[in-house]
Amino acid sequence: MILIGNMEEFLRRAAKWLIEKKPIRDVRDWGIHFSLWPVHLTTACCGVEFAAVSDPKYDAERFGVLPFVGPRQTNFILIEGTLTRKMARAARLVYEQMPEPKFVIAMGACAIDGGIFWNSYNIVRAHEILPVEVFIPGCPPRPEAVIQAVMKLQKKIKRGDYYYGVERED
Amino acid sequence: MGLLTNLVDHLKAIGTGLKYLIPRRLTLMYPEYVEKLPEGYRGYLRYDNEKCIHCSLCARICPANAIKMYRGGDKKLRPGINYTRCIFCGFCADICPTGALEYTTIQDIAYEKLEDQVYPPEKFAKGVPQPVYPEKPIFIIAKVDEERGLKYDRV
Amino acid sequence: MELKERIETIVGSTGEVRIDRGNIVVEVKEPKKIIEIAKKLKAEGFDHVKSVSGVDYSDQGYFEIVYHVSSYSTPELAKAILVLKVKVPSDNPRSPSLIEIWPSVEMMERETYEMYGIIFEGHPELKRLFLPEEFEGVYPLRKSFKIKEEGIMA
Amino acid sequence: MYDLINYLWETGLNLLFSPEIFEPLVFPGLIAAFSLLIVVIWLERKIAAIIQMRYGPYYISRHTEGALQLVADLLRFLFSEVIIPKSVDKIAYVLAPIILFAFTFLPIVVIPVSKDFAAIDHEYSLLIALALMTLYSSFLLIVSWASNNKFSFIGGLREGFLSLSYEIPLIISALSAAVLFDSFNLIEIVEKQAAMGWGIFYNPLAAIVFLVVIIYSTSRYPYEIAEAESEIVIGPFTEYTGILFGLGMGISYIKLYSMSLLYAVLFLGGWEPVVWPLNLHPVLPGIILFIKAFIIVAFSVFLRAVYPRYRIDQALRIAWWKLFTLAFLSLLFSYGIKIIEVMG
Amino acid sequence: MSEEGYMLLQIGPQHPGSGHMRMLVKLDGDVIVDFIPDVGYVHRTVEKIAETKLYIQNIPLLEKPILNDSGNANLAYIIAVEKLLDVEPPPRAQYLRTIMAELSRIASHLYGIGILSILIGSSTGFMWAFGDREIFIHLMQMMSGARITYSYMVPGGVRRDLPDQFREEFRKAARYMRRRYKDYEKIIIKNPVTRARLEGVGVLSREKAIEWGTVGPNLRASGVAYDVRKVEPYAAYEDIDFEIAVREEGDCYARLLVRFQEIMESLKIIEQALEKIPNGKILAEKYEKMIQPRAKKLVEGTGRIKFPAIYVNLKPPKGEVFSRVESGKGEITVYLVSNGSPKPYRLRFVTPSFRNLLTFKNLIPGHRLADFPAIYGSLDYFPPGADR
Repeated sequence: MILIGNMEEFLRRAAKWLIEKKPIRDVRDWGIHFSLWPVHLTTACCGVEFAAVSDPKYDAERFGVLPFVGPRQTNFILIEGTLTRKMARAARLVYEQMPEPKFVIAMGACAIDGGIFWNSYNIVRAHEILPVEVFIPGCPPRPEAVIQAVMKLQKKIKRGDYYYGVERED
Repeated sequence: MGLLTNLVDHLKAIGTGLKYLIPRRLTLMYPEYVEKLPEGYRGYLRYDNEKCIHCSLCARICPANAIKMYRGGDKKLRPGINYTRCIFCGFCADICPTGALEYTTIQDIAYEKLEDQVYPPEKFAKGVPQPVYPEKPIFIIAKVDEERGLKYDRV
Repeated sequence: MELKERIETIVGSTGEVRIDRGNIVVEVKEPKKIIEIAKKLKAEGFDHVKSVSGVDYSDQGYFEIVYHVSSYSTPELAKAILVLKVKVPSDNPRSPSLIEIWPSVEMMERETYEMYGIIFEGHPELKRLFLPEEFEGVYPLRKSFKIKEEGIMA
Repeated sequence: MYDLINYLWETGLNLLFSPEIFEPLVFPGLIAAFSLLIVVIWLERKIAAIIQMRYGPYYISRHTEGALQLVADLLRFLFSEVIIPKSVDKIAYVLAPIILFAFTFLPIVVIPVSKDFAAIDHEYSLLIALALMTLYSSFLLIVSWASNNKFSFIGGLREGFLSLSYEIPLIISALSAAVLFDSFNLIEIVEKQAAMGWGIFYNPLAAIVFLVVIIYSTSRYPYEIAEAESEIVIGPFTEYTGILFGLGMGISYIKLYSMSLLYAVLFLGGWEPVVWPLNLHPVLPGIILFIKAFIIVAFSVFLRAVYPRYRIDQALRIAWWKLFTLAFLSLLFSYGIKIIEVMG
Repeated sequence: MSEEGYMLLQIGPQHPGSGHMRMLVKLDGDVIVDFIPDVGYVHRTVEKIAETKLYIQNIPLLEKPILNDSGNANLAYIIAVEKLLDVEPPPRAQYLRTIMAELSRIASHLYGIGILSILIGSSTGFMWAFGDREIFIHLMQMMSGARITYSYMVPGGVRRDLPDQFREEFRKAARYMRRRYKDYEKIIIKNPVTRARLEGVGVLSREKAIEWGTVGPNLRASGVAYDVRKVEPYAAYEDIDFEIAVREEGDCYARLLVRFQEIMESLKIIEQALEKIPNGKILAEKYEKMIQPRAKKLVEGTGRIKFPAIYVNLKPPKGEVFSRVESGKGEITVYLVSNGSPKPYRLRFVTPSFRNLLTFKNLIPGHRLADFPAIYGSLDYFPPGADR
């Protein structure tokens, strides 16, 4: 069992070393930036508009954004609107369950600063509990704005400007 | 008998699927084609420093308290907006008696930083934030179409 | 109005009946009597409750519980909204639950309990509905629970 | 020196083109299966997208309508962290999907590419293929058990139930083809079809049952029950991350592929007709076989856009009442044809 | 976690079939024996916040919980406020409100149909319904200037007049929808798999529906012909001739059919409204004359109105009102108590989803696990609406 444990550690390190090498890194970033799968976590009413993002008119699948079922298989949380205290716990849990590398976009005024619910006693701001990469203002934002955010995130990933396997500062 | 209608319904469903294999797409290819929203769409706000009469009605009606009045160097109140809260209801522009606040049709912007979304009066007056497109977009107008649902005509 | 008279006979001396903006308002004098009245109203054809609301008048020393009752099965009663009001003291808010008579109040009474701390006696599942655990014993819709407010100045 | 290279090259080529190597490795084995996997999942998404009036994968490679989408997804799975939850049986958790993947490949090896080209040319090759196909569900059970997750568990249970019910019509309908062509040897079956005509025309009942069983057993709509998304997340693979999940996603397509190959052999005349350029090398008729199998695969994935999914009890009822009865009837039908042949 | 052979399953809030809520499902084999909906994941305390906002500021606030049917949520609140303020909107505004409410209803029904389809596994149903919803959103966007949150109605009227091309656009949309219905019929409604999944599942009897206070299409699918538009006509419904879609079966399939039928009925209502709509002002005289003339000049010819400054200081007299509106998901009721100040003293906002919560809770036990998404979808239950 000890042997296996060491083996695992060794493999992990070897893999990490390998994927940070230049050409592999580029291939990796290219793959990831066209394969952002958001997890099915509808936190509030912006989910209505998020559904519209993947509907025939806007069709996020063009960008490789395919809403998928579980946290284990996905790499992208789109906070769809207000995070209530109960939901914030769930969102944090889902985030922790996801494999690295993972990304967060806060959609809607509510997710950023509470929006019209800013003085509610039951809400949490998304950036306080998760490392948000892109913010989308609006209540709810238009699907175009969500696509803009996804493109922004894609650009960021393509640059290699994200954490992977490194302990986050926050 | 029930079995037969069942079979017919199965075939009809598959047939409809096959019929739709001829592409009749509803998709708006967003970053290349951008929908020009109808006049009066309530998007990001334009603030005209000259027209403002410092009445602060906009801040008073703002349902999300996104608009705040800032006291400038000339001791006059001017509005600044915080897009992290703004819900784009357009009440501020509708109550503005002089048209200093107006809505534009811009609505597709994402920010990477939290601070960028706060617009104090000076920044607010400078202009409306502009979306970034990977290439020069073609603007279209969406129209209802009897055959395809929506069609997109070039402006 | 005929309906008003019918309800007046039902309520009798246990409450006051008046008409307010087209709705018939029944103010029940004592919380205990509400079950009796509700039973009679149910027999009359009022078969469901549209909303249960608490209103905090604690500056005057009481909470008001407001039931909006109407009917699905009787078309002429469906047009009417019957407002059933009962006052409970704010230091010991207790009122009998109407769940036996109108099962449709279940969730709404639970919510009123959660938000105002009004105890509905006889409710089988009187516990938190919407709020997380840390709100145990805190009743956010009471006027004494203050939330942030901002002025118009930055 | 030159001779040596030439010799090595020749033997190497011979070795590669010997059925024992070529079949499992190139066609219909690994390479063909992998490329089909990538194409088919893309095709599934694309077909669904077209029927749903949208584009589907596009921007990744605009000129090929986003055909590289699956490459990107695979890359992501490859480079994503593999999380092994604390609560699982580690060895089973890691090995089960890999073994499952390997075993899903096995039936492909039995399938002959052409008359003179088969890795295993056995008298009972049909039975071997069927037997290997039925291994699938038992390994899927291990996958679901190893995850220690309730949704996986329910998914595994569902797969168990379903496999019990689809295997019987599968075997009976395959048997009726065997009876029809009087052989268990896949090569002989195709040869007979070349002489008599395709199996689908002789015994359409068996062909229909077999087709439904393909859809049923590979978890395509409307029988996508073991992975029913809105009920049990993705069933057995709920806990899997990274490349292990990538394998899991591919497994049912590989199975679909192998069953479609078998279907093409049993009912669609296999690699026949062998016309001019194809008779130059024994491998080439495989192209026809592949095209036939691909049509079946494409039809199966097309159904995603047409159907919702059945409930498990309804699926079981269909399997035991309708499919079983029909399969049985098709067997009788085959015997009937045989008797007529003998009499006449 | 299993006790006495039962399995306790926690579904949600992160689950493809749960939406914004958590459900505790106790399973005996494949059959659900106990079902506890754990709501509150989207509880944003609308009623409390409403007490800190002006009457006009509550318009967008109350739209948020019923985001996919915000036209009707808007109407319910405005009717209550107008009753308090004792303002009567001009007839043209009433018709515009009716058109808005019906478009919103169609969008809401298409949303519900889409969600039901994806929950029973038909991704095409989802995509088609959402795609066609875009057409009605496009129409509403033309009318109100927003995609989802219209905030179209204000005390005393509406914010914009009908755009010029609206009639033509709507005529096309109605024709398109009627033709599309035939395809929907083939691929969703009469699809044998859909019928197998929905027929006879989640049967809500008439008695139980009344007892649990079910609302909306769910109630009408159980044979109760209750529709606020008929019982207590608001806006312009009095002048419009339409039928209530009622079915007797009470199962999931009946609920789906009622939704489709109501979409078709709504198209007829809008057609009638567009025919009968009178000319005139869109804002009540009382507020119209308070708008500053120079502000009026700014919006001349655009069909829009400017708000009078009084809107930031609406002080209704002391009193209380109750309003009800038939939204896409069912009856929305608003109970508004005013104490004479510019902010509501108490605003009780009972949404259809909140009232259907009891039905949802009681309807599930006894069904199979696979039926739970079907019932959930067929009730068109929208957690943000229930939680508020």
